[in-house]
Amino acid sequence: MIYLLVFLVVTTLIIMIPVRRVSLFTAGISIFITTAISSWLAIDVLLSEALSDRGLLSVLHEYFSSLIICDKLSAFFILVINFTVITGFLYSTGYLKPYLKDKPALWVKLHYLALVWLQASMIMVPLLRNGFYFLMVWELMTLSSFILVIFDFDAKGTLKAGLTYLIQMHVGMLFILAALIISSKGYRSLTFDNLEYYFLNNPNWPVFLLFFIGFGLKAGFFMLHTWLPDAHPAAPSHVSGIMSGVMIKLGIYGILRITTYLLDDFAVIGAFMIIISAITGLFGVMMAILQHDVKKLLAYHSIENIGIIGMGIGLGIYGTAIGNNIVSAAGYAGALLHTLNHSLFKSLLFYSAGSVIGQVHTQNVEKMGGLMKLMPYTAWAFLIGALAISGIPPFNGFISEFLIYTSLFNGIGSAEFYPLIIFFIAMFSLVLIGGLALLCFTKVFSVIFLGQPRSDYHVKPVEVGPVMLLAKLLPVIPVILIGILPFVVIKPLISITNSLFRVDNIIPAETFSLPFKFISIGAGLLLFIVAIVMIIRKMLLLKRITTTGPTWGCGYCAVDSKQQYTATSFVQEYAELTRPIIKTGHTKINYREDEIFPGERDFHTHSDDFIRSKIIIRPADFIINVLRRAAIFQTGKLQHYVLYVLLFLVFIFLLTYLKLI
Amino acid sequence: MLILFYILFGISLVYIAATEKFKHYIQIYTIQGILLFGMAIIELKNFSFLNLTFILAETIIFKSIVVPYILRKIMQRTGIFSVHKRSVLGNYTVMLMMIILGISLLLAKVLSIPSVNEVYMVIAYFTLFTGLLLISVRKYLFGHLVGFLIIENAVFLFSIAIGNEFPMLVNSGILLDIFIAVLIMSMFLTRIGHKMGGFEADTLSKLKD
Amino acid sequence: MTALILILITSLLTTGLIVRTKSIVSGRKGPGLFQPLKNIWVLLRKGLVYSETSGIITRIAPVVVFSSLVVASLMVPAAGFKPLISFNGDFILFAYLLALSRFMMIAASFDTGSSFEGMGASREALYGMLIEPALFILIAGLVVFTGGYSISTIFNLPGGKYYSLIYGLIVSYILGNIAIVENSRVPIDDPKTHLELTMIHEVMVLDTSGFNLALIQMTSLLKFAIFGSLISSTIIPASLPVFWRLVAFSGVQLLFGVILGFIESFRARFRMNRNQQFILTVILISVLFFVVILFTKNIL
Amino acid sequence: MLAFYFIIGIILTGLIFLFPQRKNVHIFTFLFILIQISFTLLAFLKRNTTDLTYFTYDSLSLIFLAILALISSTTFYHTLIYTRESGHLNRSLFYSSFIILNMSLTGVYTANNLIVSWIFIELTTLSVAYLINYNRSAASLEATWKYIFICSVGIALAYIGILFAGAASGIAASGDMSFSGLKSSFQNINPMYLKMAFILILAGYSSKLEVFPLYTIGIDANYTAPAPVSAFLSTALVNGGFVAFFRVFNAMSDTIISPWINHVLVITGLLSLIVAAIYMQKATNLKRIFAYSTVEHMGLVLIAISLGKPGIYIALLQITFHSLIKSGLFYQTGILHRVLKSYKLSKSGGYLRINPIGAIILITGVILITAIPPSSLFYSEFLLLRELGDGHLAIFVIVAFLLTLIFYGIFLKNSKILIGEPVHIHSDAEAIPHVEYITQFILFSLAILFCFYIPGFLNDLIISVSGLTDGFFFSIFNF
Repeated sequence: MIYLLVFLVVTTLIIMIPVRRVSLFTAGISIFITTAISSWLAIDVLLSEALSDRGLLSVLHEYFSSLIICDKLSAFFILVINFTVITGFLYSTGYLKPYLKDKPALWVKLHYLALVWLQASMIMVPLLRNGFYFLMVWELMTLSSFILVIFDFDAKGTLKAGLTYLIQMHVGMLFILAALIISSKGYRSLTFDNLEYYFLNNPNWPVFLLFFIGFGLKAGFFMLHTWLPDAHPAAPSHVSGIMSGVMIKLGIYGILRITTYLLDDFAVIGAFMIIISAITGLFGVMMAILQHDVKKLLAYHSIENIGIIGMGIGLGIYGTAIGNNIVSAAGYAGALLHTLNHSLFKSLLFYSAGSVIGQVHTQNVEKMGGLMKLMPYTAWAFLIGALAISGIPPFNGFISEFLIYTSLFNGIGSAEFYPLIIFFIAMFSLVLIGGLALLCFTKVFSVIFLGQPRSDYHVKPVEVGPVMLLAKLLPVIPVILIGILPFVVIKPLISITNSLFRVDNIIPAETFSLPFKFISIGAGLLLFIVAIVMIIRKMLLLKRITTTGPTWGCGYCAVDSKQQYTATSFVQEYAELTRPIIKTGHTKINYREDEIFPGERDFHTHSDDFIRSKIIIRPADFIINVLRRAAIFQTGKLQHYVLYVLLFLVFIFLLTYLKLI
Repeated sequence: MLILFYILFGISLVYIAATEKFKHYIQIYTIQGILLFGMAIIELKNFSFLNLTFILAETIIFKSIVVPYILRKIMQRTGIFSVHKRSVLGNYTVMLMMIILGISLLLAKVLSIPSVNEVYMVIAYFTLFTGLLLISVRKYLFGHLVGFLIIENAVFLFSIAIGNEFPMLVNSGILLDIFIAVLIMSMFLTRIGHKMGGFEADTLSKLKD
Repeated sequence: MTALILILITSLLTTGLIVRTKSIVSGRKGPGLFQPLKNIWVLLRKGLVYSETSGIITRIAPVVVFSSLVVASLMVPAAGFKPLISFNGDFILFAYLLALSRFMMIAASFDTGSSFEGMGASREALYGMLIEPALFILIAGLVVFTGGYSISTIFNLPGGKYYSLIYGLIVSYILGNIAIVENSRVPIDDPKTHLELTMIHEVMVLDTSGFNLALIQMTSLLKFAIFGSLISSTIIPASLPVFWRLVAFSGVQLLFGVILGFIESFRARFRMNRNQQFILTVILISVLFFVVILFTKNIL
Repeated sequence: MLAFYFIIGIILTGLIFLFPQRKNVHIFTFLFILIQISFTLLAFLKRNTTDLTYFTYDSLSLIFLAILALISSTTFYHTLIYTRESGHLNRSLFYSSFIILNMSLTGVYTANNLIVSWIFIELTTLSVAYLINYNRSAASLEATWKYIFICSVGIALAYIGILFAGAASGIAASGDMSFSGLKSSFQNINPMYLKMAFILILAGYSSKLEVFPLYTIGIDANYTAPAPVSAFLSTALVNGGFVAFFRVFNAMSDTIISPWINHVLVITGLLSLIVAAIYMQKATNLKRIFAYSTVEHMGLVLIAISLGKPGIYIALLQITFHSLIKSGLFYQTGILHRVLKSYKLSKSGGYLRINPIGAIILITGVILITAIPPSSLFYSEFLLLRELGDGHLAIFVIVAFLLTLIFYGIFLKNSKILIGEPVHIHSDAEAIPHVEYITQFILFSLAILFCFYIPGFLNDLIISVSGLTDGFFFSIFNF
């Protein structure tokens, strides 16, 4: 494990070389090297049939550290991580350009250093089972991402968001530690493998719950999510992409890892996971719709997608509980695939949003508009991302949701009464989530990219540079490929799930591959028909005249951008519908009596996250206030200090006298 | 005979708690030094020149001559002879002394050492608590210093009551320590008296969060 | 293949049927049965006018909408004939294809930067979001009921384990309501209304013209046909001989059109804020249906 | 050998007063540092031998002697800049008391006799007075007064405790107060006196240990002293207090009152943690914040040693790592003060813009002190929490909660200074020569190294102190 230290030191030394180009370059090199090695390992493991100690893994064991254990789950996550980190790095090279002027050079270096460390630690997380080292890399991950988040420290609220993130992650770490300690009571070393024996003869759900809180804080499940909507808007876009794309997925990894050890209480845990995930997903998307800050909106969508993934995991566990292998296999597979998909389209969306923000210098969607003409490629990237995240064919989001639906309907078709209720709730919320996501992304895409600009851009936005476009193109390719040819991914997925989870008799991949064949046929047909109709239209229009005219405004032709439909008005009916759940406050200044010629007015609506305000902020403030009030004992008077000694002695005497100690 | 010394010592403590003229402090402290000398002599088991000189140095020379001299010097240097400001009124102080007396009785009873006469222990505790009391109720630093000296006397009382006998080297080390402590304290006290123009303890309550 | 042909044929007629019924009921001479087709034909031969603000989305949206519905129609059985595409969970694909068309419609309506089309878009999005659960709950109920996992099996109630006309009628009722919302007909929306502020579907296509408008209208015809044939397959046993099946099918389609026509001529459209209530009612009914299935499936 | 050491030290002190020119003073002090280091090395060679009958170079003393050598040399280096433009007498006094402080600390570490260690503890109090008052400001005068006075009172209490111990153990007459003798004689006596003695000694030495109840003076001293001196106080001096206390604890540890002792220790530690947590939120001054973090770590150490042999192992690790990191932090704080001209949070900010390298070092230090990996404190606190969680889950929860609060406080305050808005940038802010960062670099890199690999000799020393037989802590290092 000393090699981790060596790695850290070496990267530090290299990157701190006082030439900016060098730091960027070396960061890139080291990221690519790490990617190459770890991906090699991962692919090696994925291709090998059983979990065997061969190939690179054996080399690792021989020459490096036998702590590294790589099974298919780890391999899968490593691949996911590497892809997004690579794109993120590419994107960052373009994205950070404007900042290089006004940030200290050393700070930029530190940023890249943190990026390198983040990748290293994220790759180490799935590879380690030993509690000490696991927590170490876990904390390293938190630390480096914290440094990444507070990159733009001049901006208001960045620091606060970063600190919130750091503290909550620290708490999560403590929860994981507690769970580990409890589960390995009486063992010398603290590893996850102790869980096998612990679960064998203890109730499973309490420790699972502890782990769930610990990892859920990272993943951002309901009530544990409050850091997400603050951290993502504060962070630079590539960081948001990486964090939301892969880092929070490591929380999912943790939960999956624990799930592999489960031996009992499947019904309880599964039901719990399904319900909490359903709430998470609904809450996330319902909050997301009401956001005007595009990155905040995307952050809430991460919460929603975590909900979907968690639902998949829950279905997997519950399927084991009711002994239905198709349900659990489809559930796990859906969860894994959605993990991959979300990492793809969420990073894509964040990169596109970042490019837009970099051009228009605001995160408020109400101030954007008409950007599709100005930055078409970004717009297309965002459109694809939006369609994919809404789970619309022929894109990858649909495939993973299809898997989860398959699991659900198989459950519904074959289950008893109470399971049916669970499945029904899951199904209902999943459908609602889909519809709401559609509503949300129609809104955000249309408002940002379509129509006319809603505010005059001081600098005319232009399309971003080729590197950033490449960073967007890279995720687009798998997004479409998985959408059109799903049956290629299903086989490895099923092999992973079968190798991991207690799916009794192995599900043949054919169970899923037939629908997927048809889906790809459908997708192909769709594209084909679109092409055909286009061609027909073209041919017809050859003879006809195609003109442009003003937009129809009831005969009023001087329509300008002020009269466009805004995001707020678009979701107004929805907001009224959800008022009982989510309060939408608005701030406005009324006219004074003496105002004959009313001046400028502005009107803001904002929706507050009631979990954040009521369950996190209020108690925290309470504690801090109590502490502040407790501070009066330090009077600075010498006599009082002496008195404290006396009191201390008396206190101890009393305790002793009362036999309390 | 010895008991008389102890009782006298106790009375001196009551006085020192009641008064607030620095002159009286110094006088009472001198008296206490002499009393301690008497006790030490009586308690002394094996008469040897070395022990005798040591006790002489520790009590008469140190407690009755040197320290009072230093205290006088402080008075003259700072020109402050008494402070009429108290956090607790004199008669309340005396009441507190009574309570303390009770407590020390209790303690001496609870932790009675078979080989030692309880009265000695009572007085020793009484002295200790008086010192602490002086520090905590008096609002001026001179009183604090005196309180510290009283505590040192208490330490001395304890050692003769329990009858610890350390090697001479160690003993002198202890003596030296206390001596230097008093010296440095008085030095700083003078400096504070100059800088802050008084011994109000409240002027020294700036350092806090 | 037969199913597709049948659906296409139906799609040509249903809307006309509705219009005709309305005119007869209201005692007018009214347009002919093929008037909608004539309109489309006219539109197909016209040129195009785009809004200045509109961009690429406006140009592709109608095409995508149309094609997604065509693909969706490939999965729908008609008169007991198997559809071209049928697999476990195809209804998910079906529903999400409808979603795709909705997405593109809304995007297109925003593309013009109009001050009206957004209204329609927002309503469309909201109602679509609300009606999807109704469809899925219905499907879930049918899955429990028939034990199948594809449209052609679950909607084929007569072919299911236990045939009972009651269920068929309930399902058709729910489907009918869903169809009304999806096609935004009365009482949700009145295609013949003349005030932009109260429109839903029509206002979204204000700036669509010529070929594109034709595509949109064909899409709505197709939607009718799809739902009609779904309804028919919930009632007609697949065990009947082909001829009777065809007869029954056309009968059901006829009835569907006529009933819609009657509704349109005797009911006024809702106020906008009543619409959500209506849709929630539909959801509630389908939940009710699901519960009924849940409790009766062991008895049956 | 020790005699030579003391004699040379005293001679050098005299020389400093005789030749008070700046260069000479520095040379003499430097000589003393060399002697200190060489003495430490010799002590390592003469391990477990007794010197002058009252001093033994046992494992415990060796650990702390090593730390002392490291820290006093670095402190000396950093004080040079502070004594640049001070008068001759001032400088001489400063360095002479620095030397005496070093010698008395050496005495405390190596003393094998209760009384002797007491004497040297008192000596540290007296010799540190001038270092604290070096700035001659009203605040420093106040701090010094409080420090001397309360330390003297506390130590008098401790002395009474010692007397009790002697009386209780019945060896008062013989006057043999060596720890080994006490350990044997404590076995069969009335626990009441033993408790009395222990609580008095704990309360008295708490002024040196910087734990509840007498932590306040330590905070003030750290606050007013020059930054390098603060580094010295909150590491070497605190370690001295720890050694003196730990020897007493060790002598009493396997008597019948050891459960009671452990309870008292846990209570004291928790109280210290609470105090640290409270004032961490309120403190508005960087040095005070770090001083409170010292209180926190000493509280953790007390909790640790109440856990038996593994606990002692953990405590020694903790205190070693803490010494490394905290001293480095205080050096950096001094540099920060020279750049920003203030320790106050309200008056400073934007350190990252003004002095990036220093800022990076400060960030590193904060990360290390809050026990985030790759900090070696992460290792020790991980072990501590593991031990707590294994038996005492309630304490685990409380400690974890308090640690989180402290974590929050430190990060909040430091981020304000590092990347908050610059209040006013001083044009005369001197450019810091990079060579001054070397000490922090060395200390921090050591602290990071120990997280992954603990050198054999250190480990042997700690193992032999804690009396662990099986090296079970290395099962987590299963390479």
